[in-house]
Amino acid sequence: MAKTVILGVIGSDAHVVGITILEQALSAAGFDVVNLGVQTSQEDFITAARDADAEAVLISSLYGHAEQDCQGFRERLDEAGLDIVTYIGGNLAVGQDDFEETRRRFRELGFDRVFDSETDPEDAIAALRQDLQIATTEAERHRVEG
Amino acid sequence: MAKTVILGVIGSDAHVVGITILEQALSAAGFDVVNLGVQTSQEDFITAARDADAEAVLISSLYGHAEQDCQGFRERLDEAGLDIVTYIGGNLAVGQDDFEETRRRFRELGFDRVFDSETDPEDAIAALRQDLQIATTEAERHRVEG
Amino acid sequence: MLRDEPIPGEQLRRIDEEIRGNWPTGQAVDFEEAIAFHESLPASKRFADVLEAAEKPLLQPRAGVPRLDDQIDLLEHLQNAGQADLLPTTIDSYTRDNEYEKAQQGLDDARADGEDTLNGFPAVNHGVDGCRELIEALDAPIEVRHGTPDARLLASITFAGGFQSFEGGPISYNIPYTKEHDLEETIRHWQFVDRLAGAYTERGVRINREPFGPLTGTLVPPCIAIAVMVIEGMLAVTQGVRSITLGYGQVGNLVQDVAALHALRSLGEEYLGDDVAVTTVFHEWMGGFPPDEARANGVIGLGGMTAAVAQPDKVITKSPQEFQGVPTKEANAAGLRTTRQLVDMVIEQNVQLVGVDRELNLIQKASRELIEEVLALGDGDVAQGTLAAFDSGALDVPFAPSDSAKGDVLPARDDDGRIRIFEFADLALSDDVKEIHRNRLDSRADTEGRDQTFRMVADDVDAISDGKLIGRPQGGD
Amino acid sequence: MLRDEPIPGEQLRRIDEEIRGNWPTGQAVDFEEAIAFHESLPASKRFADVLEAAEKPLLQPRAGVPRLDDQIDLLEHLQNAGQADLLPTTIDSYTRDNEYEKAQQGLDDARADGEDTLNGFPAVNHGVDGCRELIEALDAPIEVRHGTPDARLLASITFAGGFQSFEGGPISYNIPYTKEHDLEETIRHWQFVDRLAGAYTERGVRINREPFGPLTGTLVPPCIAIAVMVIEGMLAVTQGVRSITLGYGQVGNLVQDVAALHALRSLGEEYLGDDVAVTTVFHEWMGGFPPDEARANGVIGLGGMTAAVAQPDKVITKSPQEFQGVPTKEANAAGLRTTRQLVDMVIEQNVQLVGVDRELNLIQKASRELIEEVLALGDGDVAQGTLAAFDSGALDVPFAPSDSAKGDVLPARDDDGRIRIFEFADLALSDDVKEIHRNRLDSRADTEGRDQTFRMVADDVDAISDGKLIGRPQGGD
Repeated sequence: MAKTVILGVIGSDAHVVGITILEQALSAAGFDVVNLGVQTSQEDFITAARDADAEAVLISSLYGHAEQDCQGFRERLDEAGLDIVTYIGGNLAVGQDDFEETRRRFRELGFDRVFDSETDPEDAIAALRQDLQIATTEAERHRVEG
Repeated sequence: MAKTVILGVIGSDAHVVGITILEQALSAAGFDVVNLGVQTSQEDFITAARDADAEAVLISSLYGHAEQDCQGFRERLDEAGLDIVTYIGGNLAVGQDDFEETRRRFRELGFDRVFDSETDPEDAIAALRQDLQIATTEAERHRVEG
Repeated sequence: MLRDEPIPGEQLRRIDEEIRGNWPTGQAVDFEEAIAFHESLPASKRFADVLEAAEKPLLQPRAGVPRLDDQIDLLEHLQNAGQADLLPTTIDSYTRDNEYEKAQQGLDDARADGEDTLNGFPAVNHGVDGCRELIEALDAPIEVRHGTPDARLLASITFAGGFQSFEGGPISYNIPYTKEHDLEETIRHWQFVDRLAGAYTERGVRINREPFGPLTGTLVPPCIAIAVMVIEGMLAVTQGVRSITLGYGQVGNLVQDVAALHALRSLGEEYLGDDVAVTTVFHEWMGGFPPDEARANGVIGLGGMTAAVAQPDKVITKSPQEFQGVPTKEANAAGLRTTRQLVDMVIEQNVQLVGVDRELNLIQKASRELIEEVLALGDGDVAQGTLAAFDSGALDVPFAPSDSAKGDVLPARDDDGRIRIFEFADLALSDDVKEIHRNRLDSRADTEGRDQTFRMVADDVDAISDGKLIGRPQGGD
Repeated sequence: MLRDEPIPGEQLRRIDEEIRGNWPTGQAVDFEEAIAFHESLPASKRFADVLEAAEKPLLQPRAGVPRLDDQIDLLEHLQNAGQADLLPTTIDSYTRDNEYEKAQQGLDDARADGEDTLNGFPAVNHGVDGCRELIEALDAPIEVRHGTPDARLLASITFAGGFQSFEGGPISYNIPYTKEHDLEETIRHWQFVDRLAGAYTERGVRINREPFGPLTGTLVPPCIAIAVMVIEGMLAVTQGVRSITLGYGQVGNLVQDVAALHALRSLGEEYLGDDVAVTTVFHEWMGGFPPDEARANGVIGLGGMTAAVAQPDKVITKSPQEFQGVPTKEANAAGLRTTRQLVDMVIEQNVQLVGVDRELNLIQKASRELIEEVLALGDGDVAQGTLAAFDSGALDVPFAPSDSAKGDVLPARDDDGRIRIFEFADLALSDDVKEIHRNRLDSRADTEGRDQTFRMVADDVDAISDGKLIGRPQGGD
């Protein structure tokens, strides 16, 4: 059965391009995608994850304020009893910090994986397959690694 | 018989376009033209005027230093016994002064006519015809005035 | 039920009174007195006449600051140093959200300490008299440019204030701009705006209306932009608008841009009828700009070149400071002059490009399929058809944040850099058209030695700001 | 008598020793040691190889300052901030006049107080070691660009100094640059330069030679520029040059510029033979620039656009500060990036223009007539033919200050802005060609409602700096 993932741009960020491409790529890869679109609050992510019985929440942020927008998100998921995979990706800090430092900070906020804005949709899909233990066909594995 | 006119760019000025167009226009209008080209000294103008038994000397200057280059020119012509029509035209002063003031200064230097850089070749030809008392055909007069 | 029918006179008056009650300055609007003011304006300020009589593309920038005196200074600079033919007044974001109170606070702050917290000119707060002072201060006609889904009060005040051109439309100022505005409601709101423009038009004051062609500004396939333009045009004509400027945003491929502008004009004339003056406006590149003024000037240069070949009636120019947001007035004027130099050098050359006709036919066929599907879905009613088409995805806009559009369509560039459709979703295009798009994208995939992939889409979005047209794989990948 | 024949080895050595005695730094030149130095350079600094292997147009600016450290800084900026593919070193005016003493004084002043009274890099005074330091400091290949009628010592020192490309030629660095240099003597001097380049070439160090295509930079008809390029190419090949870059200066009409660059390449390949690598260089507009950086960027944009369509091997870029003379290094780099952005956005579009073939045929026919007349006048000897042709006016350059050319030919733009010949004088063109030129100018005269007049020529010279391509009569006239 197809796994359901929640997708959205957090905070007051209105960058729609990345998430649109990701939605299409996830759908094409066989996921059930709930795309919450831009300007999505923490509440909306949590409600949607619970309502859809989702297995993962993928958050996008491109305007540099992700750290504020994501404060306490993991804790609220835990309060809601949602033991769910969480990814975040995009331009996660204003200015160009060392990305490893950014990754560390967002791991501390509780995200399972942290991606930069250069990430291919295929990389996120490969990660989801691994984390959600979905079998990959040979052909797909080849494409993902290519 | 065709009247001979001397043409040249005075001083160390190397602007060749205006004088090239003027040479062609004068030739086409039936004058015998001696074009001394760019970077012509006062001596060269005087020698050429005497050698060619010219009726007019037309001096061009576009680099803004005409007043220095022309100091004493009329006096030298007089010394050489050359009672000859002299015109000057171009960008005669650095910066954009009032042209009437510029005209006055060059008239004082002894030039019979002073033209700005927007002058049509046809205007100079019409002036020469008048000053050298050359008859104009009806057709030509029409073109000059057009 | 929403229908594409003229708002009856009585209903128009009722809505007008209601919305004018939303903010104090609304009370100053008096239609008869406004007609008299428009009639007092010289011919050189009659927007529609000036635009429609032009012999070559007129240039117009974008510009708006909160204070009236500053706005006058800014527009004078663009008129004099920039040699703009037509002037803009860009409205602030609070007004776009109908938050007139916040706009007033921003205007008060700007007046008090000169600090601009507003990102445009709050025309509602300036009111009828403020608008007229602006109109009177400048020599050229001025257009209201904004991005307001519910622009009824803005239209009421700016029309009375002497503006004779008004950008926007129910699709083009909703789908690309907002997340939650209901499309049906937005169409109703724009029917009012168009009906008001129609009321002026009937009295001899032709208000020019300009649907916003670039939509999301991000690789929008020409057929989608053109379909939206024609639909918004039809909705406006129903309400009595008689001067319509259809818009199109540069995609950067010269042949496709020229073909699209020609297709836009011919389909506009075909669908909007003989009693409507249809003109076109070309927006210089609306996507991401290079973070470098020199490279930005290259992008603007291509825009000017395209305008010289396609010869739209109007060009909205960009500035070399586009990357950093709102430009200085000097940079804004520079963008105008760079464009002007290119247009003036190239327009007399009568440049003809090989392949325009073929691309024009493809764009026209696809645009017509979308328009006809909208009409069919509404049983001939374009308003109902629009709702149904966006609901089903038969009509869709790529990268639209709005919940009112599916946003499932994805574009990508082909091997020549022309925008094709990579993901059609439910878009109402024929198999013929789809096959051409797929084949063209296959050619690109072959060239790049990769499958058609979502990565192409992402690469293409960033390509021009990275200095190329097509997002080819880089050496490192 | 001057003949188009290789300078014999012994004579080469004798002249070489003689001219190297003209200035102390000449003594440091040692041919064998120079070959070894060139062989030590990495492949990325082999000018001819880099240029000939390029897959798209390489960009090169102009730049030269007196001091070595400053020149290194300047070129590093153009290489890094400007992303120049090929670098220049522009030589100062004193060196162009062989006044090495004055150049030395200027260099000493620059070193003493940092003031630049020289307008370029005095390579002769810097000597072999100074040149090598420059070559070693930069990553890209560097060309010597100058304007020197007698460039023998400059060539001797810069070749030994590691430069592998050298601009100029006996016609192109005489006729447009000087008044009194004798053409026969200048050809002899360039036979030496070319023979020296040939000597290096025979040892595997291919010195690239680049005749200066724009000539007077003022509305030069393409057939004249192309004829001069092919003639200078033939003279160089005789002396053993095997890498030749033929030049052409933008006239601003897209179709004509594209056609001319294609004609230049095909005639170059035809006349220079199979064992010569022929490449082309396109100079962005060399005439008067608008006195406004924004408008200048428009002119540069058209240059980049033309380069993207015509695809020459190399482009010499202009800067937005062209009007005021030598640009800052930032403006110079900006001109490079504006050009780069346009080339990179447009080149993949494979833009094809209607009418290029017809214009190409016309240019080829006219160019061939001029070249064949030169060969005929010299009874097959191109050197003798060149002297005879310039003497009679069978070959002529408009607006040439030189006494060695008639300077009787006058160009004007036709109704599409293409350069035609208004006054042929004694130019060796057939009646067929002349009739086409006259007809095209008649069309323009009809459009403008005036006779073909000298005023057109004057108006056209100033048109681009005034913001247009064609010098149409203004309203006031």
